[in-house]
Amino acid sequence: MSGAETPGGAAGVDERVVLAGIPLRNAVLTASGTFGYGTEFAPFLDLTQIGGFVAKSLTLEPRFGNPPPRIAETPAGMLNAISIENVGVRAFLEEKLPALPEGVVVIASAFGTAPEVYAELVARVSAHPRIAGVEINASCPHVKAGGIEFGQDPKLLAELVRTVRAATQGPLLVKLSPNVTRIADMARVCEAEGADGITLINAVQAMEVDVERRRPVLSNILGGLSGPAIRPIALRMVWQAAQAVKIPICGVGGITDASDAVKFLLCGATAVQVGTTNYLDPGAAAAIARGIADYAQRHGFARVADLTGALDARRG
Amino acid sequence: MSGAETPGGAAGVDERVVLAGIPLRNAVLTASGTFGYGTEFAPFLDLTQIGGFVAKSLTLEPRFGNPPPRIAETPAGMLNAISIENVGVRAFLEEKLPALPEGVVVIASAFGTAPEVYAELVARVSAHPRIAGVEINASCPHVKAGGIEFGQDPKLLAELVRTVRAATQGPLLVKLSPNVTRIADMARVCEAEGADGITLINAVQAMEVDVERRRPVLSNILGGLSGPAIRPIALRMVWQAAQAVKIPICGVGGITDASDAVKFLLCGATAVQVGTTNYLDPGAAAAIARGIADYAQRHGFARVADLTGALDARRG
Amino acid sequence: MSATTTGIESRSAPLRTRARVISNEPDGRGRTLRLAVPGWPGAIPGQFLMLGPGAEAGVARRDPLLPRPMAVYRDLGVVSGAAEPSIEVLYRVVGRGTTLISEAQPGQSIPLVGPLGRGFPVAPGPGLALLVGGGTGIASLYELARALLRAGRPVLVLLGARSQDDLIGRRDFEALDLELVCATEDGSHGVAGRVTEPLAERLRRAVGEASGASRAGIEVFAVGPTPMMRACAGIAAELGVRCLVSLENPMACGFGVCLGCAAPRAEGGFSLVCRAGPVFDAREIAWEGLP
Amino acid sequence: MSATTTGIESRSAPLRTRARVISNEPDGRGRTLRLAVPGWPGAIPGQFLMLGPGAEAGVARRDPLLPRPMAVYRDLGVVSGAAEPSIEVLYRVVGRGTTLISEAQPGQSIPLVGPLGRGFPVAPGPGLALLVGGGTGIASLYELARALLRAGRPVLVLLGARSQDDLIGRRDFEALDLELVCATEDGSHGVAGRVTEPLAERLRRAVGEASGASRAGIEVFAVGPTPMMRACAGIAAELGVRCLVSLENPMACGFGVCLGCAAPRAEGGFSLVCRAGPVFDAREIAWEGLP
Ligand SMILES: Cc1cc2nc3c(=O)[nH]c(=O)nc-3n(C[C@H](O)[C@H](O)[C@H](O)COP(=O)(O)OP(=O)(O)OC[C@H]3O[C@@H](n4cnc5c(N)ncnc54)[C@H](O)[C@@H]3O)c2cc1C
Ligand SMILES: Cc1cc2nc3c(=O)[nH]c(=O)nc-3n(C[C@H](O)[C@H](O)[C@H](O)COP(=O)(O)OP(=O)(O)OC[C@H]3O[C@@H](n4cnc5c(N)ncnc54)[C@H](O)[C@@H]3O)c2cc1C
Ligand SMILES: Cc1cc2nc3c(=O)[nH]c(=O)nc-3n(C[C@H](O)[C@H](O)[C@H](O)COP(=O)(O)O)c2cc1C
Ligand SMILES: Cc1cc2nc3c(=O)[nH]c(=O)nc-3n(C[C@H](O)[C@H](O)[C@H](O)COP(=O)(O)O)c2cc1C
Ligand code: FES
Ligand code: FES
Repeated sequence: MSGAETPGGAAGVDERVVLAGIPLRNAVLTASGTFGYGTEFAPFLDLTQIGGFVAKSLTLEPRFGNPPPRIAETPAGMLNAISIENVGVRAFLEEKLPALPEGVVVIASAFGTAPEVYAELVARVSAHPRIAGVEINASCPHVKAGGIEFGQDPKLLAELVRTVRAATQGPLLVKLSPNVTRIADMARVCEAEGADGITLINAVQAMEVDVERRRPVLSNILGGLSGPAIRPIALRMVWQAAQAVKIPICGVGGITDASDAVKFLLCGATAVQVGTTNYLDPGAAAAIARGIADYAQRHGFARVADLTGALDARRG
Repeated sequence: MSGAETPGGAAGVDERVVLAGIPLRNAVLTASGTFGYGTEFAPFLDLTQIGGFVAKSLTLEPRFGNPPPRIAETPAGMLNAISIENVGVRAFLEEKLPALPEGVVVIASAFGTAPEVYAELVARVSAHPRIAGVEINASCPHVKAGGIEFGQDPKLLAELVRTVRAATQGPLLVKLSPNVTRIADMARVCEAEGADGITLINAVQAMEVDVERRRPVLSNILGGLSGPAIRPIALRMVWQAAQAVKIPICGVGGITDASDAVKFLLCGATAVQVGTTNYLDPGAAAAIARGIADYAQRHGFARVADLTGALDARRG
Repeated sequence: MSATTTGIESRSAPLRTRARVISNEPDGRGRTLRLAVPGWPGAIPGQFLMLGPGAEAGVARRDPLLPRPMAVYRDLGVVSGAAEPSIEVLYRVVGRGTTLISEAQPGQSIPLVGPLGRGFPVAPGPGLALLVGGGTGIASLYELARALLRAGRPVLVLLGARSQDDLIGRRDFEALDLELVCATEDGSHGVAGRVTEPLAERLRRAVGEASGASRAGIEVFAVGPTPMMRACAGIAAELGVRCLVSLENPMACGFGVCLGCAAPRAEGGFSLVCRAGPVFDAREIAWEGLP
Repeated sequence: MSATTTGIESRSAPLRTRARVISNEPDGRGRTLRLAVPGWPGAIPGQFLMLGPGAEAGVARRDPLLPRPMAVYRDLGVVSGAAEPSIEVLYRVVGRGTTLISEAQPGQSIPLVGPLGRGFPVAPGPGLALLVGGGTGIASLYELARALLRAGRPVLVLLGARSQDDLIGRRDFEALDLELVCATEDGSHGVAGRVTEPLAERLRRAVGEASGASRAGIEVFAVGPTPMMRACAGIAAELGVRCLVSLENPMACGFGVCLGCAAPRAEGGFSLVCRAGPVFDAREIAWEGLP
């Protein structure tokens, strides 16, 4: 596992945070499915200037996704229905990881249709020395349980986290679905089953229609809404989860700048992930990290870690 | 009860629809809490050019809302935490209703903390000859059940709809909360308990933070997200509910123009409600109604009613 | 209020239109936006507009979403040579919406709803009217000063700001036939310090010198940051003088339907700033409850 | 591909910058946007850009959110008197993003990522190159035609559009030393009908007249609406001629990370248009699977 050792920040602010046992150079990660396998960003960004990145979700075998169209634009957001197209765990470990420069913190993302599949994946990736931790993507429509996602049913989720927990001693984050009635219940399940942290939120289930063709825009009909549009929803869920559990939270959803990122930290996140914004500005994550340090300095925080939960939420 | 009798539409298209037994001049209503008590819009709009409006949710007694700040702007959306400030059922019936011109279709919205309270409200308003129907706002944080909304728990919702159904024979719409895991389950409960239709969606629970003050923007901490940002979520829920039930659906969430409205109709809504857009353009609802008729004509539909569910959603 | 008070009764119905940008020029640290508004019915001093954020760009703009409340700074009527009435807005760029408004080019159009709200009561008589403006609050006072002058009132305008360049609109007030006192915190123009200091002094003097009708008719009109208005209200209350203020709460609609702009009332409950206000008698407000 | 083919190997690393608008003028029903791009490394014909929707308005614009893919129409290098390289984009206003791009004023800046994608292979030799452009697809062919001419290839350009004014960029092609055939559906310029008709005829003739190396080297390069490209591919396949096309799928990133731009492959699975393409050998594509 790789980490960050030196206190950084031009501003003299200690930018380091520890997320689910993973030491990070700064609090900004990039989100799974929005950062490829990292190398794609080399022209735009020094990968060692961000906390790390979460790689595209992996399945045991390489996997093709949905037929086109797979994406659509919506007000201040976008829809996607990619369906976890990925190179498979083997090519990831043997080809993608070695292509990355030293010192880059990589979190793998695992995705499966059954707890055992997740467990096998997690065991394989977390054994690799370049992997700092694993995030399990619990927003998979589970076929046996009638299309509900693991992250939507507390019992399924508990079984999933338990099984995966048994498969690794490395840092384990659970990425939850926002498509639930009470996110706090889901967060508690993760904590109870031994997850080291939770990531909130995945895309919000949504739909777009092409009125001229009178058809859904996406071949898959439904897709996931991401981008600035969902930021207030993500922020609410991070806040609610932070009230419910003690394990660290990684906040994600619609972050476009440092001020957005700080909102998540104040609501209780230990780190954040930048997603859709990487498409618009592939250098954004590094700028956001710098902006957080500037904010901390301006507001008299010696450590970015002290921003976590520093919201004054007394009423009135 | 008042209604619409004549086929309309400059374009020769029959714009009339019947929503939950309420005959409407056209498919465009305005949403509760965004249209006041109707008279506020008289300078901007001929109230008889829209299908009708849903009045601000009523409680038995007049009610003050939350302290300021109550609203905040977010990307392509806004947050509100008004907390059902309203004049109370009596002033509504005695002062607000008589101030409206003849021929305006008014749907009352009822809100309470217990099924019996809703029932009393509904009985009182639906007895009034100027009320075309009642929508019950089932997105109330229910104190007894620990802060969960009626619209978030199938059992509470069933009890609520059953109790209210027994109190009126007039058209009854149930407005559901989007903050649930499976909207289809909630729609089925409404249908099973005898609701005449459902309205989807209320605002999505969300939060915004003021990073300079390090405080939540809203005095209430949490608020409801509305506006274009949530349109893809609302559309998805209308689509899912329409697959699950046969009772009519009224689609609401982020509609800004006729094309947005048509999307809801194609996904299975019988009528739509315009909400936040009324603030930006108080004449928008009438323009949207005209635009729907134009769309119908351009696409060869003789009746706007035929747009309902006319989406071609075969895959591939 | 006296019988000639211009109150809610005489308000014109607001319109929803697209105003055409005539000019959009800097004025110190502020900007003056001149708009041609077809059908503009004229505003009561203190009324405001809801202005769409930025000129329409051929496509609907959904971010920023909400319109921005802005006072009607100068109500110019139909100026010679023009076909339509025009108005001016005096504003400062503080965030995303005002940045976009600052980029509106002459010839482009901006969605506008207005005039909105309840303006200042303007009663005739010998009582001195002390108008106190801080920051962009200055924009609400120009037409008020003119209306008070027309009503025969002696008018004293006190403008306060951080620095000389923040005294937006100053030259327009200088052109009016009234006494003008400026205060800047850095002393770069007028007296150094806060505007509440000359207010206290002048108000005390006026109350001391006046008697009878002229004393009873003294009024303070204060528009600016909440702490400034609160301080003015305190000074006036101490001397038994009526103080009118204009509140700036966040607004979504501007015409009384979103209920977003509520301000707490001294007697309990809330008033809608956009409808019952933005002008209030300072004693009606529960100041400690304003955010 | 021949040894001199310009393929993925020689691509420059893309940059992310703000391009400065030099001009943004109508060209028939299209528009030409000229941009100064500091550090622009030059593009391979067929490569594209992701262009932020509309000039930055001092504030981040979150609606429309996604950048728009646009071909590099003319790669002008450092023109005399300029400090930075400049490029041109030839585009049509079809929706919200391109409407905003059309309103970008000289001096404003636009976020740009590029050059992106894999361009056209340009091999020397005697074989005729037939370039078929339909609609905005025309924009992808100008630098290709120049590169083929430089490589010594005989070049025939066939442009098709609804009507004369839709033949955007025509004058620029007329200024090149090549044969130009235009087809309009309404017959307002050039031959009446679809551009695929002169293509079929000219390709048949070329194949019939050529022999040996010049026959084997004949290639069709088609960019335009999917049905047009598919028809060109069919015509070429019938005559055993290689056909290259450039696909236009919706894109979110343009550099291979969102996986949104997938096009179905003839052999099964998908290729990313932004990374494996946008240029493909027509036989690699499962045309029936394109939306
Ligand atoms: C009745 C009234 C009259 C006003 N008249 C003027 C005037 O003449 N000139 C002028 O420069 N300003 C005036 N203001 C303040 C002006 O509305 C705000 O400065 C402006 O809305 C800021 O928008 P923004 O997008 O630049 O700022 P942002 O901070 O990006 O705005 C975010 C949100 O907060 C709201 N907001 C921010 N500041 C204020 C504020 N001070 N008051 C109300 N809402 C705010 C915005 O409307 C928007 O919804 C007035 C406000 C009110 C209520
Ligand atoms: C590689 C490539 C090169 C292109 N080169 C050019 C060019 O040189 N000149 C030109 O005029 N057009 C070109 N296009 C098409 C151009 O990208 C679209 O016309 C443009 O994105 C439309 O944006 P809009 O906001 O105006 O339309 P809207 O319909 O409002 O766009 C909505 C969404 O759909 C996408 N979209 C709409 N039409 C297309 C399309 N035809 N292709 C891909 N995405 C689309 C948009 O990018 C946006 O995400 C190219 C497309 C691709 C993929
Ligand atoms: C095109 C696309 C693909 C995604 N793929 C994945 C994925 O493979 N695994 C995952 O856990 N999340 C995936 N996500 C979700 C993001 O990681 C993130 O949770 C979500 O987009 C919200 O963040 P944002 O608004 O910053 O984009 C994807 C998102 C997008 C837009
Ligand atoms: C300020 C505000 C107040 C609202 N008040 C109510 C209400 O009293 N009752 C209700 O059922 N819905 C209320 N709503 C929700 C709207 O009716 C609508 O369901 C929601 O805003 C989504 O639609 P929109 O995106 O078009 O605004 C309110 C919404 C807003 C923005
Ligand atoms: S701003 Fe909407 S009620 Fe006042
Ligand atoms: S556009 Fe994102 S992968 Fe091709």
